[in-house]
Amino acid sequence: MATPERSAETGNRPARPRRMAVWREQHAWCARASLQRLGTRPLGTLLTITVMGVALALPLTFWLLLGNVQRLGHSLGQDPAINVFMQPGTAQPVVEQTAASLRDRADVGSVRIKSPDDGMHELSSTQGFSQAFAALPDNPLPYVLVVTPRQGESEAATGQLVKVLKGMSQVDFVQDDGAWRQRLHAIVDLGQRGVGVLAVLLGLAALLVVGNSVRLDIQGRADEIAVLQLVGASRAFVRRPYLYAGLWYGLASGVLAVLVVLLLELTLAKPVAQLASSYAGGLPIQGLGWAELVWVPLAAAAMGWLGARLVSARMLRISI
Amino acid sequence: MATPERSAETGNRPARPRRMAVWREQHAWCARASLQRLGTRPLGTLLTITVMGVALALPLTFWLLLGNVQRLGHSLGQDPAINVFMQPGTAQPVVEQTAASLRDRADVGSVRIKSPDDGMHELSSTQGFSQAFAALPDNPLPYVLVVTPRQGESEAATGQLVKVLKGMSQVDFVQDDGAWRQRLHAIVDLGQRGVGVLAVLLGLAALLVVGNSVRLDIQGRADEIAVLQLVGASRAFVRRPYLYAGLWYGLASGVLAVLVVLLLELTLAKPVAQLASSYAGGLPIQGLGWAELVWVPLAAAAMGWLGARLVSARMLRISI
Amino acid sequence: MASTADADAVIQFDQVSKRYATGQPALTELSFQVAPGEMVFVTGHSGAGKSTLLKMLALMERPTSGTVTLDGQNLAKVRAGGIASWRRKVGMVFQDQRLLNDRSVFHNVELPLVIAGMAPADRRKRVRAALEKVGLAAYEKQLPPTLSTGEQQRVGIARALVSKPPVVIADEPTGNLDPKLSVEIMAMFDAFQQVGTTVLIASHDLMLIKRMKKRVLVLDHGRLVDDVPGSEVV
Amino acid sequence: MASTADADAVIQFDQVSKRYATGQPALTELSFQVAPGEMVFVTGHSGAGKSTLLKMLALMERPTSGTVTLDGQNLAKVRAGGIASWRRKVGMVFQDQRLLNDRSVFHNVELPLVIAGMAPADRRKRVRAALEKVGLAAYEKQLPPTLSTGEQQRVGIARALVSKPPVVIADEPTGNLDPKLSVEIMAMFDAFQQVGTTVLIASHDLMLIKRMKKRVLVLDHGRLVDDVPGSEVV
Ligand SMILES: Nc1ncnc2c1ncn2[C@@H]1O[C@H](COP(=O)(O)OP(=O)(O)OP(=O)(O)O)[C@@H](O)[C@H]1O
Ligand SMILES: Nc1ncnc2c1ncn2[C@@H]1O[C@H](COP(=O)(O)OP(=O)(O)OP(=O)(O)O)[C@@H](O)[C@H]1O
Ligand SMILES: [Mg+2]
Ligand SMILES: [Mg+2]
Repeated sequence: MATPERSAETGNRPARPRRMAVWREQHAWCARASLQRLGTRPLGTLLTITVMGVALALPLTFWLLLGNVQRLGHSLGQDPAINVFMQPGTAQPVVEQTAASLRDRADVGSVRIKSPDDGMHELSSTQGFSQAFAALPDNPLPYVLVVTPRQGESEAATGQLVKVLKGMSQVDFVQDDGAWRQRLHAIVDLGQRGVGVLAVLLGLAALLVVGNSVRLDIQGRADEIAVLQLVGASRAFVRRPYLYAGLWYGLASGVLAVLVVLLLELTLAKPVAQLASSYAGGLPIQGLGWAELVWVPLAAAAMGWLGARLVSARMLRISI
Repeated sequence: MATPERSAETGNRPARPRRMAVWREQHAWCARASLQRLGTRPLGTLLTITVMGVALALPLTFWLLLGNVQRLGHSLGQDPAINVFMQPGTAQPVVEQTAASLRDRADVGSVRIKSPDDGMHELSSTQGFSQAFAALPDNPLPYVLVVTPRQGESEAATGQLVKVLKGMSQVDFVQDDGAWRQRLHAIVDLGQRGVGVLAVLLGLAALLVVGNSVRLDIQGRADEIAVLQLVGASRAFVRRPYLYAGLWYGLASGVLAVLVVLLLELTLAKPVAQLASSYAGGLPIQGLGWAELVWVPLAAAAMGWLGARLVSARMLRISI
Repeated sequence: MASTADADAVIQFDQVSKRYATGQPALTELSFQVAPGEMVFVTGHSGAGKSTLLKMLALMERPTSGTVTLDGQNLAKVRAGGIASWRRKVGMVFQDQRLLNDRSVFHNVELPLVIAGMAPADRRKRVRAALEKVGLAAYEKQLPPTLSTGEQQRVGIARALVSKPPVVIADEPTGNLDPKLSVEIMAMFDAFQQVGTTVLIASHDLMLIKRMKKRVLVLDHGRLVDDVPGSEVV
Repeated sequence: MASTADADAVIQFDQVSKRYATGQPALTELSFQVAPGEMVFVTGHSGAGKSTLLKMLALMERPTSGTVTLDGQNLAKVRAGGIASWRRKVGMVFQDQRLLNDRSVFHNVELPLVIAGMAPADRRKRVRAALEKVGLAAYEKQLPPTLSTGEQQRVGIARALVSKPPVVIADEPTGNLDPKLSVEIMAMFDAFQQVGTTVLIASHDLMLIKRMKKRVLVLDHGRLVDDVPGSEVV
């Protein structure tokens, strides 16, 4: 108020060069104020962050799970071989000729010839028959062509190939691991679908939590907001602390989410290792990478800011 | 205020027989008031319920999943048969005697005798060998005893039994599906542990959401609460609307959770059916029963009431 | 300004001092008594301690030292569980109204009766009568924020008086009212006093106080500097 | 009560009526003008429409009919985006204080300067000076709820005047103040008027109004029933 004599230079419009300084000052002021405000009720802030963190941790977990399930499906689905049993007594040159003609087909990836000796050897290695077959005077097994469809072929195309193979001369019968492949596909599909549905639900839940927290925050400060608006604060000015609150909430809960997932990884480390060893190390299970440790909190912060923006836009409109 | 002349009978203490009526009136008043209050900001109420509902739907989903995984493990683990290959040429009476002595053991559930003919038949039904083996002049297969350990035997006890079987006379060798069983156990264990951790986290999250909503509700109504306390409302009176709010929140979100799970079941119905059929209908997958449809919302309501109680106890203490 | 105990006094301050956590003392060694059915004004400059004095009687503040006795009960001995039932015996008009902003005027005035457990039909009759007296019968369905400040103040007065408490405490009840209405409201308090209610009113409206010719306690920076009997008010 | 336009008038009401959603009209066909640098009192009974009149100038309510012009600008034409910058030009003292309860007194008074983008050092000087004038220099670190109502009212006055707005509007600024302080605060408004600020004050304190000898607008049930020039106030 100072001396009323200067009351004529009232508008208080800052000069152009001060504009940036004003903007920076007001932002710093708001960022600090919103942090302090969160600090004044630590329990509530912690609760909100925990809820959000858990809500974020879950899609993250499922995202990791989905990646692993897909990779698992890929690695298991790598070898959908079709066994073509030649008629007993088919001569080797005929077998090799058949194999060559199959290799020329566009829908065939590779063809391996399994001789009767190979077959007997394989059968013998199944312990139970070792002695029984050792005593046989003659090898009763036929030649077998192990046909692998070209990678990426559809289920239907493979069915088509099986039909063609069955129609070939000198072929006794065709053994297609269709049932097994179908089962694997069903499992992977089930996993993907379930994980997809849950991840969407949880992502939604996380966004709802951010939005709801900020909404309740704004609602709880209706009086304060009314005062600010009456004193002439612009919407941007009134809104800023809530955007910062959203940012802080998001950042903190993103960090928490990463911690929860790391904890989960730790808890599951033993059974996963056990499972992997029972598959002879064939399971390519992957946890959080360094990149995720950084971008998840940043993305969460951006999400918090966005959620606060969405909610506050409607609530903080100045009207008469 | 009426006429000041009656100002002497001031205390307004209700007569004893009115006490119950007062209690009922005040409860009905609060239940209605809290419902109306939730109704005045439908969007916010819906948001809170959605967050809570999703948070509840997830433990429920995982609880179902856990049940199914356990049942799956049980049904797959039902038949951990041990194949005991007798030496080639062992006579049938000796085999039957060995089987009988095994059946007397406390750790053995059942023993089935598989004759060489049975074995050949089984082998033949594996298409690939039908014609090859049909041509054999003599059956080279031995007798096999299929020994099933008593149900509920531990892994270690089964290992002990395998050792005993191996040491018996006339026994060529013992084939124990140990690796397979170990792998299954690892999978089920992994599933149970993961599901357990997630269910606990989510249950916690749901409780946090209830508590947090009510806490923010109370915080947002600090002025109103102060007024009620100044006018002489007891803590029970002030607290009641929040307990009811918790109850309504819980009930609504419990219903929502059940709906979400039913939706999830619907979404997953196709792949599950596919999976089940590929296992020849052997997968006993179960969804929500009628009981859950009722007790989940009721339990959620009780949880909401409890959450509100816990939070409000500290916040609504009357002090000077 | 007698500090000796008087068995008949309904309100009794004995060497009461109050020092808030933040600063200088708000009240200093205050001693006075109010007889049952007496009507007393408390006056003094802004920040003199009027509200602090009244707040102690409504159990909103505790004295730092000295004893406050209401109806023979030492307020220092009221436990947390007894605060609510105590406040029900004191009708309080607050300087800043303190209404429920999302409930109707009717509901606000009805509140003390709901808390006391009065039957709905009786409540309705009493509330209507109270609103009639303060001239707000037509406003019963409105929400407090849609009233003028003076109207809100009258809602607060109706709420304090509706349950006919034995002691009424009013903090600046006419601060937002025009002179004519102020006189009418004071007449209402006077009517309550006539039937035995003890009334304590804080006010800085000297004109009004002089007109009422009641006992006046004058505070200055937390000290009781004057205690003028009604007969001597000019 | 002239309804003809006057290019010089800073405030101009032309046949302004206001009817709230809930009931009877709050203002009816109100017409008057205030010249720049004039100081005008608005008085009338509780519910007469004083606050409604002032709220229109602060863009808190819109007239149902008629036009309100401030500084040559028709308020009906101010868009949502322009409300904030408009309010910055009008210093407003609210009847119910409207302070930020979780910020210090200093911060509350500083607020308009922060919004206007003044440099921190300048802000500090101005805020201290304003608090000094209303006698609250010692209270700068306290929170509003720890002040007496009169002290809070003075914080509100300091906040309205600290940014030296061209127009000052005060709703019952001395409603919670004792007579001596009321006179001092009025002297402050007077000083602002002396340097060209237009001042509009709603008050029901007839004693004070008479003492100030300024122009007085008298409202009765929303109608302007009298417009007394300062020279004729007795
Ligand atoms: N938001 C609103 N909604 C409905 N009616 C309102 C609203 N605000 C005020 N009123 C009504 O308009 C009339 C004038 O109110 P206003 O606040 O202008 O009176 P006032 O002269 O300031 O009175 P007081 O001296 O009591 O503050 C009153 O009858 C009041 O009930
Ligand atoms: N909660 C509080 N914490 C700290 N100081 C307080 C608190 N309440 C009041 N005070 C201080 O105590 C003193 C007396 O306050 P009180 O409200 O009793 O004054 P009052 O006589 O009612 O004034 P007014 O007429 O302005 O309402 C004031 O200086 C005030 O700043
Ligand atoms: Mg006071
Ligand atoms: Mg008013």
